[in-house]
Amino acid sequence: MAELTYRGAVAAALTQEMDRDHNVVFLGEDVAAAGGVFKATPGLLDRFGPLRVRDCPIAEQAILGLAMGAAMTGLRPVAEIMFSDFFAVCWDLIANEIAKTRYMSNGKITLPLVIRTANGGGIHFGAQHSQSVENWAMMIPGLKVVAPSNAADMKGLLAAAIRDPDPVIVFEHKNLYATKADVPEGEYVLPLGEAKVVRHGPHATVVALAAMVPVALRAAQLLAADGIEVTVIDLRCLVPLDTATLLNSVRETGWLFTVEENPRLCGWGAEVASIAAEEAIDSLSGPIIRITTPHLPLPAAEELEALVLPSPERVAATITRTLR
Amino acid sequence: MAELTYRGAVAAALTQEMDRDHNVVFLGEDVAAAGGVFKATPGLLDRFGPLRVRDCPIAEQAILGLAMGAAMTGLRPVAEIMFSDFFAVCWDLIANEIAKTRYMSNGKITLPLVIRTANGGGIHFGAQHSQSVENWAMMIPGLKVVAPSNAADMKGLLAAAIRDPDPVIVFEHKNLYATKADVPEGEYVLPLGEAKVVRHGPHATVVALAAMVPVALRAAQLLAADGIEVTVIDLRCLVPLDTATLLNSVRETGWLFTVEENPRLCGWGAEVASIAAEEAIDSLSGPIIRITTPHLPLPAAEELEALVLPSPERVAATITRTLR
Amino acid sequence: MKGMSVSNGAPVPPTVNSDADLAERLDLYRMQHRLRLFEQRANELYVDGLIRGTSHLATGQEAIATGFAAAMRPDDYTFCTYRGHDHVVARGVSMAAVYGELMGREGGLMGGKGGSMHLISPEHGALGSYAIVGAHLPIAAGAAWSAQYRGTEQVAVCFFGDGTTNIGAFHEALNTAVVWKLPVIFVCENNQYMEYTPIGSVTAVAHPAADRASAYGLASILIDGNDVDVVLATARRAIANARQGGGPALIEAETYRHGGHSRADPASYRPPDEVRAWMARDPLPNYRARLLAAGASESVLQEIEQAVASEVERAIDQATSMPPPDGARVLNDLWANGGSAWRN
Amino acid sequence: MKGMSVSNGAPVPPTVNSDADLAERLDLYRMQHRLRLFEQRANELYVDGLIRGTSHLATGQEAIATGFAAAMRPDDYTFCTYRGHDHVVARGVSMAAVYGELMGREGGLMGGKGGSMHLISPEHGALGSYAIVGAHLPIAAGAAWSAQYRGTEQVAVCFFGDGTTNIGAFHEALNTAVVWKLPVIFVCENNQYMEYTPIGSVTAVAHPAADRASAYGLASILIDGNDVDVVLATARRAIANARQGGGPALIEAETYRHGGHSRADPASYRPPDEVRAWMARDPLPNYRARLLAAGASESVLQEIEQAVASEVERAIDQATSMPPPDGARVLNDLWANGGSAWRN
Ligand SMILES: Cc1ncc(C[n+]2csc(CCOP(=O)(O)OP(=O)(O)O)c2C)c(N)n1
Ligand SMILES: Cc1ncc(C[n+]2csc(CCOP(=O)(O)OP(=O)(O)O)c2C)c(N)n1
Ligand SMILES: [Mg+2]
Ligand SMILES: [Mg+2]
Repeated sequence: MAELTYRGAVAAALTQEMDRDHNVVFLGEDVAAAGGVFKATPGLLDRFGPLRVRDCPIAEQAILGLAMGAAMTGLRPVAEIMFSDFFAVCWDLIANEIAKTRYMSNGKITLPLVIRTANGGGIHFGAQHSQSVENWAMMIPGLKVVAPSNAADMKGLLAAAIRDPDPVIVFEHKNLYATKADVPEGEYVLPLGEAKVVRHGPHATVVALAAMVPVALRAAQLLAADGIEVTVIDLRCLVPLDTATLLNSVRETGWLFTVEENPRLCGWGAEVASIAAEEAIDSLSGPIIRITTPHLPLPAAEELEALVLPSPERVAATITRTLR
Repeated sequence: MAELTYRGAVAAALTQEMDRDHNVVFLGEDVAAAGGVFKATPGLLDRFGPLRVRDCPIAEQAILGLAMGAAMTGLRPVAEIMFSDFFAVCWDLIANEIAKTRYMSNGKITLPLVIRTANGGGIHFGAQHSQSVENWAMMIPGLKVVAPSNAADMKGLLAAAIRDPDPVIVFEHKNLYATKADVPEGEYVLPLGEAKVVRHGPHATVVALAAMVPVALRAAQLLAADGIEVTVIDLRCLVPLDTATLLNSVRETGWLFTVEENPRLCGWGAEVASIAAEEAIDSLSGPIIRITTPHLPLPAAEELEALVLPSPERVAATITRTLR
Repeated sequence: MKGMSVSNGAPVPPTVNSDADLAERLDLYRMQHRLRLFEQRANELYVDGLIRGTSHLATGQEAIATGFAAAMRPDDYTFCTYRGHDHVVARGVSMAAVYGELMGREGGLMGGKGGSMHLISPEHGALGSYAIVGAHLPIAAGAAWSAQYRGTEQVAVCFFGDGTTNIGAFHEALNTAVVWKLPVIFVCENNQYMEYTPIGSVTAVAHPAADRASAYGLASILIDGNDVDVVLATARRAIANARQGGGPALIEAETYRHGGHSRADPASYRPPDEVRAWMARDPLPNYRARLLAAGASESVLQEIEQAVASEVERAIDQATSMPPPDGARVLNDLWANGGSAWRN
Repeated sequence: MKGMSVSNGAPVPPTVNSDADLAERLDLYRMQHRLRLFEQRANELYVDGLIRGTSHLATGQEAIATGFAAAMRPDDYTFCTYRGHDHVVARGVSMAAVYGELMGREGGLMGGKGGSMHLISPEHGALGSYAIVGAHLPIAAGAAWSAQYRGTEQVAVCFFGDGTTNIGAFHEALNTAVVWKLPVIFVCENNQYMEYTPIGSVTAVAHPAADRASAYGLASILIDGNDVDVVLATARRAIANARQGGGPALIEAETYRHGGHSRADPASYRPPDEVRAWMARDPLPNYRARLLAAGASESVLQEIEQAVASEVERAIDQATSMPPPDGARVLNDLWANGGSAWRN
């Protein structure tokens, strides 16, 4: 174990996989010489050279086209899209080309590629640089979706994404880059599609993702002070989704809360809620409650942003009010 | 009343609103001289001239940029994106610019514009020309979302969309263009955000949209033959969402089924289910069941496509099995 | 007449490759004829209701697919569009498999999952037909990048229409391919129309690709896309240069589609004079005449035509006898593990 | 040195507008000084923790915003980027309101909802700062289309960086604006870098905008963006032409940002020689010297500088005394009805 930052874990996973497999190549804007605007990839250019670590023009369609064409023909590219908001300028490549080509080709084409991107809010960057768009990816058949909440998962899941034979979107939460955790040294790969119970408690199930995991855990502490003990599940992956862990917990606690950073409508929690409402309805002791950012673009000012993002206090208060 | 096709109702609404307001302008690919590839806009060029009805290059970002800039400065543009799948090449304009600008500007900018698009499957066009992407629009704060199921609603809701001061996405279902209905003659405008109960029945609530409305109605007929009488709700708009009509019906029947053409994950029905699971949980007699296209791109061959799109038979069988 | 003069604006008008010997030229004729007949019969199968969905024919544009395919190595990559039957067949994909896919049969090239707009056959280097305008230009660049990285000297050839030059992905792909000096040839098949709209009415320059080449530091290349000798010579030069590390080329090949944009389109928006003028430039009869003038015998040509006709009919017979697609496969092959599960 | 010679590649090197009388030139100096000081103080407010989030300064690029704003009619439209403080202030927006927005205060230009990257003030013609590269080029074309349709002779001026010339939206906007002959001026502020990457390393041509003009049938215009007289003269000519229905222009103005891309960036990747050479071309001291040489008195210049300094301090005082944003507003103004309800 070594203490690493979340951003350090990105570099560690890339280094581990690029050391291992010469076909892993990495491209994006300002990723090579500058080491990434979030400084998640410094040193890769020096270690792997300019043929494997490449700076690109501001041309996200080109970046993902390069990645897809390379993945069709034997490479395992990792492409960085600097902010997940910019998925919007290359959404055709993601949703229509990369996601659909394997199925359309009747399995003749396989696309082992990873798209890494900085996602989420909380750093006052305003509406076009703060979105949580995990649901954009989740809704597209053919994409696997990963969103780690800590440095150890980042290393293990990014490595797994690179080894996976299918396209995987890895959401790195901007507001977590500086956080630290103990991360296994040496080769470390986690399976995709396993949620993690990060706190046990009999009174309710709270499901969270990425930066909402620490929010949910902090809420759980606040609730514990009031005698309410909740289970907190870190989904870690949205596709494949670990419905077993989710449903088992709901069946035990009888209550389900989601903590979602995305604006409300069609967030990932809607899907989770609908699964529970179909498959665990008989176990539910009351309503399924989704705690989300209101259905709004994110405001820029710190005070306003803090008002709309789910906070430990809001999560705890909502749970208390519901269980009472 | 006059019998009109669904595509004829598109032209009727545009004609009505362009006659009424000189600031309504219309642009898109092959929409003017050719009258649209789905022949929904023939005659507009002749009637309103080349300054108000404009053919564009294949440049969807340009088309929506033109519409947005024009809407900021006094016009009320209607832009056609030929297939909703092509939202992916102009998603930044839709999701990041058009949707967010009013809020980001603290209300200084208002964007009265409409994006019309041909949506949905059932005509064997394959995975890149058949998607149902109403959920793509629903998940973005700042967009209103309309998806009419018949010619009369098309006329009234498209007219309402054009008059609305906010950006409205109007999904026209390709597989409905040839369908006919009685449509009010003369000025006809419906309110946005009102669902319609298109069949009454005490045993279950079935919620559908666009081409899934006739599927749900046909399923209701099949069920009626077995003595099961269901209520069918045509949502008509996803934003604003008529939760009152939805929840009232669920409270009466105790059962909720959604019939969604979109692939499963984060479909509009997930949101509807989560609302019911939060607000009508005590009225539910059993699970909420979503009947969707499986989480797959749409296959091209007629037989395969028919297997995955929700069919009246699948809807009826699912409801029968669940209520039993 | 606009677009009729092929050397207009081209700094270096290509010369006809007079070295191609007769056998090679007969092969070029055979391939053009195969493509022509393949699509003519496909059209009839539509009319007969055997093919459903949509389809986009390239009748009149066969010289381009033929000339480029003849210049490619078997392991080179082809990227094309929904109007791509010719490019796929020209790379050697079985006609029966393509017909089967158009008909949505179990033995179709992708078992009915792709359809007419999405033909793909990696073992022939046919890396896909793409139905969203512009998308495949950067993807072709990616295959070229991979070839460059792996050091295989493969080249990617990417075909697209005139209308495609006005979309953003075109610009991104061209700039990036040049900066990275990728072995990719971008071939604009300028058939004068996007769907129903004449390209000149929506484009800032007269030659939508050739007049943009300088924006990427590339030579402006404008050729007669209806002359397979010209196409082949141009293709050979560009491909050889790319293979040797000389980087991309952008080639505008002027041509005309004889029919409408798709099955739904009678193409009545085109001026009769324009249609007449272009029909006079039909690549097939003109090439046939050239071969006769060059010493080919009428009987050899007729043999070729008969052989092609029976090849096509055999392919149709094979396809029509294929069973409908097996529904059990519909949930397969979203993921590399063969399935489509989104949950554990 | 690359990029230092402003006439390089420009077919018609612009001439300095020697007609501008002294008063006008003093105004140009005042405005440049206002922009310079505004941003220098903004930077200090960051360091002091009064401004949070991110911010992108245009220090060194003031001549462009100044020259264009001086050439515009009050009802003309400005579209700019996240690096847009200068353009917004140059159109007459209150410095206090902009500072307030950077600080996220109630009296900020958009009450804290937009932030540094999204300044917008329709009453000043400032139709937005856009933070997604390329997006605003087609939007500016749309405002120009509206002006053309309404017959108002307004012109839209759209500012963007060198890096933006490589993204698809640039291409789509340029082509469409030319085809529709829209009154829009596209101004590329070539400050030699995208974020940290030199533009030359990712671009197929030497002059990212000027060398692309011909791809849209436009004249290639490359000017010294650090010389406000040159900028003003160029702006006047292009705007007058567009106003008269002559259609768009694409202007590349060469310049340099003195600092890093954003608050987070110390800009240590830039060669010291390059920085030195460009600092010698700092528009402010050079213009000051030119004015002195042209007969302006030192005392008049100092008066201007003092007036600007106290204007800026007043604005800061005003902004720092603004209350934090009112949380009650946070759910407002998603919709034109003032609310944000998604259900009935
Ligand atoms: C992004 C996008 N926009 C629009 C379309 C609809 N569309 C299909 S083909 C076509 C015309 C393409 O013209 P061109 O590039 O000249 O190719 P051609 O069909 O003439 O071969 C259009 C507009 C599309 N498929 N993708
Ligand atoms: C579509 C998109 N890609 C990437 C970015 C991240 N980004 C912000 S500014 C910038 C550099 C832009 O360079 P340039 O156009 O030269 O403008 P400058 O910042 O130099 O003024 C980049 C890459 C973005 N905002 N939008
Ligand atoms: Mg064409
Ligand atoms: Mg720059």
